[in-house]
Amino acid sequence: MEFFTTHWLGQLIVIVAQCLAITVPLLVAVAYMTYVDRKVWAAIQLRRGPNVVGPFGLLQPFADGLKLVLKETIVPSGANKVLFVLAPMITFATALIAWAVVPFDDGWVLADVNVGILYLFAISSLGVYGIIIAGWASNSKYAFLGALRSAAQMVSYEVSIGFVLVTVLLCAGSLNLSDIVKAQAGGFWNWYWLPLLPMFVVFFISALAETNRTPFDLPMSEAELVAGFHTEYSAMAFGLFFLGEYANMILLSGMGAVLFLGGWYSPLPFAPFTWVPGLVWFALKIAVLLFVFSWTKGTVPRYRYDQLMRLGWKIFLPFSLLWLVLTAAAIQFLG
Amino acid sequence: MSSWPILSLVTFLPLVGAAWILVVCREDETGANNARHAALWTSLITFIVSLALWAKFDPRAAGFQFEERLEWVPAYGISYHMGIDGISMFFVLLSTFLTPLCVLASWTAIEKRVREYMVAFLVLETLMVGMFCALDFVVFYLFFEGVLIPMFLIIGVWGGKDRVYAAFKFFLYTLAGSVLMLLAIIAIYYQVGNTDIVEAMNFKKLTFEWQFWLWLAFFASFAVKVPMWPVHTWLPDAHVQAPTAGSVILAGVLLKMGAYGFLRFSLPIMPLASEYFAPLVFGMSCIAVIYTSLVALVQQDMKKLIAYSSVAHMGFVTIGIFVVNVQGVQGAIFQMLSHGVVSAALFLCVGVVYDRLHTREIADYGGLADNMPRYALVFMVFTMASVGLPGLSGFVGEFLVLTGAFKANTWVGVLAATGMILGAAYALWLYRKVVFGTITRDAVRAMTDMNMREVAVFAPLVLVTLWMGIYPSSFLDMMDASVGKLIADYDAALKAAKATAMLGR
Amino acid sequence: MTTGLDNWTLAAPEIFLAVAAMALLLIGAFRGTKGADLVSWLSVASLAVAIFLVLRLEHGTAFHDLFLVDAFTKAMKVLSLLGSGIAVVMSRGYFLRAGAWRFEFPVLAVLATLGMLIMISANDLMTLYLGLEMQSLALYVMAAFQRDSERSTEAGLKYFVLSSVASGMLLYGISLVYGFAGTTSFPSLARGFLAGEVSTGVVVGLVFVLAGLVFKVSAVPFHMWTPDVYEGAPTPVTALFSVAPKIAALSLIVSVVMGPFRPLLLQWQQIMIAVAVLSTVWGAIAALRQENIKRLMAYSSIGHMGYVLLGLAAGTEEGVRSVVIYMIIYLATNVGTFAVILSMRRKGEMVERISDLAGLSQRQPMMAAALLLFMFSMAGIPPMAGFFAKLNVFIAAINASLYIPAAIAVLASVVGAYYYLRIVKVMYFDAPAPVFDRPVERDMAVVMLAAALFVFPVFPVFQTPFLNGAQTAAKTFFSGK
Amino acid sequence: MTIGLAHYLTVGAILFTLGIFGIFLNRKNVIVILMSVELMLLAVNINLVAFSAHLGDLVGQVFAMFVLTVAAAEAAIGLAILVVYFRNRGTIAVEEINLMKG
Amino acid sequence: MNALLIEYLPILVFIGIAVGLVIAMLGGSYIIARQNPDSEKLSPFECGFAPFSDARGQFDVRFYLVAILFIIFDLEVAFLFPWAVSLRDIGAVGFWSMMLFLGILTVGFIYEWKKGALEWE
Repeated sequence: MEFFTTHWLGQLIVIVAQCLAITVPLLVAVAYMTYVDRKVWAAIQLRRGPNVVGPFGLLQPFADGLKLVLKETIVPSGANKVLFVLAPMITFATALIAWAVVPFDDGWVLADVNVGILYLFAISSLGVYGIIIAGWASNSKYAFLGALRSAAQMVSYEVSIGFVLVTVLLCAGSLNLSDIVKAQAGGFWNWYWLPLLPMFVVFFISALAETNRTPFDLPMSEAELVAGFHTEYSAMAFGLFFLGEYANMILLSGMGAVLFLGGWYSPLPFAPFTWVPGLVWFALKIAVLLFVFSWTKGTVPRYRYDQLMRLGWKIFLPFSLLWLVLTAAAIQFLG
Repeated sequence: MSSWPILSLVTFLPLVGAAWILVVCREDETGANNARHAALWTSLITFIVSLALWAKFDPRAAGFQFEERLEWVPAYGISYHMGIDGISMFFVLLSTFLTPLCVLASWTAIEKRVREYMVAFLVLETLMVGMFCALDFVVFYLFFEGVLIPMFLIIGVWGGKDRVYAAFKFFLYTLAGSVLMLLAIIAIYYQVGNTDIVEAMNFKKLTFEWQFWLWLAFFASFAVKVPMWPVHTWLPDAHVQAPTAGSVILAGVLLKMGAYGFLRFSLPIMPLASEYFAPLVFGMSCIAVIYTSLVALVQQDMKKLIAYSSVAHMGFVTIGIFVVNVQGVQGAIFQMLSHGVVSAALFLCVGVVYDRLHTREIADYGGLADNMPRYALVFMVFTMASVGLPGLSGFVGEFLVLTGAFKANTWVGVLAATGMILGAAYALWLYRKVVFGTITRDAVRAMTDMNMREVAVFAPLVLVTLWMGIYPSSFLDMMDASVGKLIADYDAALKAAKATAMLGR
Repeated sequence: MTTGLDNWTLAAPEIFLAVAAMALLLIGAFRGTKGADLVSWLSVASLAVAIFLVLRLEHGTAFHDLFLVDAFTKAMKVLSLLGSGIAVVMSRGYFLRAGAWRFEFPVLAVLATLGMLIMISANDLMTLYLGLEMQSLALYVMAAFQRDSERSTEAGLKYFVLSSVASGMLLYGISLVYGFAGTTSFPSLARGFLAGEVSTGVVVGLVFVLAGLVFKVSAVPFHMWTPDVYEGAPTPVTALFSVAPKIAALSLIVSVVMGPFRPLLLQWQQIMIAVAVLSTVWGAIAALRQENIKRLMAYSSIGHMGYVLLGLAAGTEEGVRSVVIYMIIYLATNVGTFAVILSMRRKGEMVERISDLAGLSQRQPMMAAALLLFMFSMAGIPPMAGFFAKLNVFIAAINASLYIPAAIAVLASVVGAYYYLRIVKVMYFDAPAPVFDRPVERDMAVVMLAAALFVFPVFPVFQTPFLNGAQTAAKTFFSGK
Repeated sequence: MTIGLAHYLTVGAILFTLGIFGIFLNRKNVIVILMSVELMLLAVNINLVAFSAHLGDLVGQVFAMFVLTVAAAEAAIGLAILVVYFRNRGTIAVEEINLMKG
Repeated sequence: MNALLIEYLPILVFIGIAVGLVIAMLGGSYIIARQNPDSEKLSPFECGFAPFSDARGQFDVRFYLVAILFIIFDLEVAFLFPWAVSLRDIGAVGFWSMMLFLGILTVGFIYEWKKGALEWE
């Protein structure tokens, strides 16, 4: 064992193992998220959803994946080849590496850096590059306009998310994600979703917008822009966008769980709930949030673009700013 | 110290007239006429007031009289300090004397923008008088440089065909010279502690090295102004292009500013350098006298000829100044006064015919004696005065300068005398060409003789020329004391320097 | 714990201006374009109030030594405020005719002025940078304010690009100074330099800092933006550019080199002399072939900056005094000249060629006379105020034994006189061009008259109070510290 | 190998030089100039933070924050000016910025 | 290397793995799948026409405005982070300074709102 704690190669192996321990389940989760998403959606529309491949259609994600892998990778003739290939890689990779600082349980975190929330914020901002590059490199009008729209939409809501994060920071007093979770120790009434409920709502809706999900999925509104920024993509390149989108959803759900839902803590701070490992609670919380994602997709109609921007800039921004001030004032004057 | 600030009065009276014209006179024909009258009366009154200076002047006192002093910029020890001595008094009088004549001479010659013209002239008078009265370096410099502005406008607006070129050349030449003087003035300020000229004169502690550089800086300014060969080239252009009255003031007063500067600053403040550089001045002056006389001989343009003659005459002046003996300096001053009157009158003479025929080509004239006898007479008087005929003003000055020059250096005297002969040649040549001979052109035949206004302009000039020629003592006596002091101080300074040098050895 | 806010009243003018700027922005935002007049007058009023506040300030430092108020900064602040205020007053007519009269302009001017005040009061490299940038950012926008004009936007772009390069250099220098001296505070820097060895890093940093600052005052060799920006920017903006930011940047240079870096006099003096001499010479020579009067003014200000820096290069009390005096006169002359330029308009169109002034003395003699005064003043011909400006500079230079630079500069002034004379020549000697629109706007006429009277005879005759004020201002660098 | 102050400074200097060269050698696109300017500011920030860590003094980091902000404001304004310029001229090529010469 | 950097090592490794993963996925697909491109396949998606111009044309300036606003607000958040973390330690001055800052920001926000920078109609 000493090898793994002292020798640099051993340490490296440990780290790699940890990375894989995050990555592989995550990929599986992403795959099944696509499945669950369709299932939930189908259920809402009183359909069955995928049920052919495997029992209950459980192998459907793999079939889809296989299909994407086996498709021909098309790089349009007018495209900027390097950027065209780079774009999906960025999207997926950023969705992946953000997980490096997310605490799954007490101490279960790949890199417990003390500015974790900044890292998350920064990495999730980088995601927009993948989209903008994709739109630009495709050299297609649909992709270009779609990319512009998504980029504008993402940055618009990014601002609100920033304010939301600041309110959480105000309460927690630390940038370390584990510390933030620990600040929420206790039952669900101690979690930040309660005192910061409006912010939680803003966060969740912004998360929808960040991931280009319904009702904010206009970048790929079929009627206008075909498939938005990834119109020209096919095969695994498209697959990476697809996976990246779901990975981002999971990531934002994870963020929501960490910031507002007490991370790995059980909702009731006593047995038998405390017997359940924190990891499970964390996964459950993510699952709940993901369900809401799917639920929203099935029930809410799509926004118009002007409504979307209006919501972001004229409602969320001032509102979250105001709430930020109120939170700060409360902390300053009430303790 | 007189209780009545008469120098300021003389200096700023014309400015009051200028302001009056600006405020009262309108821009139409009557306004122009009013402006003429206002300018004439202002300058006449100024002249009359300035005569009081002469009347009250104490010829036995060597120092400055009528002194006025007012704190102005105490931070730099600059004060408004005015005063005149035997040297500067006549220059003040010369300025106030010539201005009304100029106004009169421009009565009809200037037709456009009369109002502004008169204002420019009155401002010019203020600046000239102020410059000769100033006893503070900065005040002096102010007036000295300020002169450029109205003169620039006078040449540029009311001048001849190439007026713009001439105006620029005039302005930039003189400016280039004088900015170096400004630096020298500042350097003196740091040596002396304030900018008072009198204190600088009595300072006597400048080392030779300082004097060397300061002298050069001052020389740059004054040499251009005098003008000395080879920086005289602005003068013919300016003279030719300027309106008649402008030429009169240029020749009559502005040229004297440089020589006055030598007398006022170079000799008393930098005696060692003055002695050191005297050969240089002699060389340049002799070249000026001979070379410009030769150049004058081949001129086709009357004004240009007179302009070159001015350069030659000023060459005498600089020789006279730098021989630094009583005859030389007195001669130089007298020569300047004489030249102020005579060359001014000669330009006016040119103006008279120019007003009628609008050409200055010598070849266009001839035989004026026939139909313009009065003019021929006047012209003759001044030509003779310029040549240096005994009995007229020019003779006294040139004679004294030559005496002084021979006393100091025979060669300089010989060369200067040569110049005199050449001077006679071109002046007489001009006179013969213009006045004698037969009339060939109808236009010339149709020219009328001088009218009463013109006679009124020339009468005082003729009188003064005769007076100066016949009874020079009335002028020389007034400056005796001041010149004596100047030379005594100079010699003392040289002697002291030699003594220290001996001791040092 | 000290909060650093103990002396906040020392920043009263800045705080007032900041609040005023925001209030004006809101007024403008709510009243729309029709509120432009109101906002404009209110901003002029705010600047005036700020002058009043500045004059009432006590001396001292605030915000933990970040911010300094002394006689020098007060004087420079008043000058900057005056310059901006007058420029705003003069802008209305121009922008109205150009169809670009929007309330943002006066607000930007107030913000730029706020930046200038902060710059002037800087007592720390951080304050310096922030003030400078605050000013610059507002100025970039102002240069490109006429957004439908190709020339204006191009000017804005050029100004932006070059100015941000200069900011970069300045910053790089600041980072080096900070790193090698260990502090950014002016007093601490000065103490450090006085006490011990000065490392090469600091000197390199100083060079970069000076390069950045020299750019801001548009002295050679960092002058290349000036003519284009002057020509392209809307004329009232050019008027503003030519005075207020120059005063502020200059005061910054003064407080940097005379404050923390005074112990390094030997190091910066050489640079300053070179910059000064080059500026005077190039400002004079390059102006000779200009046909556009705004461009001419650009070279003219390059030259003027040369003279001021020559005074500063003396590194003495007289030097600083000459800087203050020069800036006072420069302000009056430039503002007056721009009032004339802004009145150069035919049938509502601005004209800006020098030849458009032809024969002005016959058509509009008063305006011509005013411009004549300004031109002779700029040329430094006595008895105009400009002569005394140069006199002060040369007095400082001579006393510091800078004979050769002074001689070069003084000869450059003769060359420079040529192009000032050329304007006089065009106005007085040439045949009249078509007349400019009449009557001259009242605002312009007032500015012109006031400036002309100041240039002659007010300043030349009553200069002692100005000199004494400048002396007091200059003394602050030499009293005890 | 320990990474010390000198290394940071070297990186800073290289970046700064790159920025300067990017501005003066670039003949194509104004955007490149803007990016070069940002590069210069970045170099400065590296310097400031490195010095700050070296000196154990927070001022450098505070300064870096200010620089960041100013850089953003500068970028925003620069791009805005660029947009209006493009609207007027239809190009942002560097050699086309030549309406005024002299 | 110091402890601070060690903390970030896992992140670096993770980034490496992520990049390796995406390359593997893309490259794997490229190798496995049959590649048979032709010009029609490679032409960009259009509604029945061959594209006749570069698709990267001018676009609505409002996108750009959004970008600028984003920069401003995002930076402001950068200032808020340290403030938020240390609010309990910096007292009333810290609190009110930030309120002042946010107030100024709000003024700017109101301005742009009033100027219509946020309208998408």
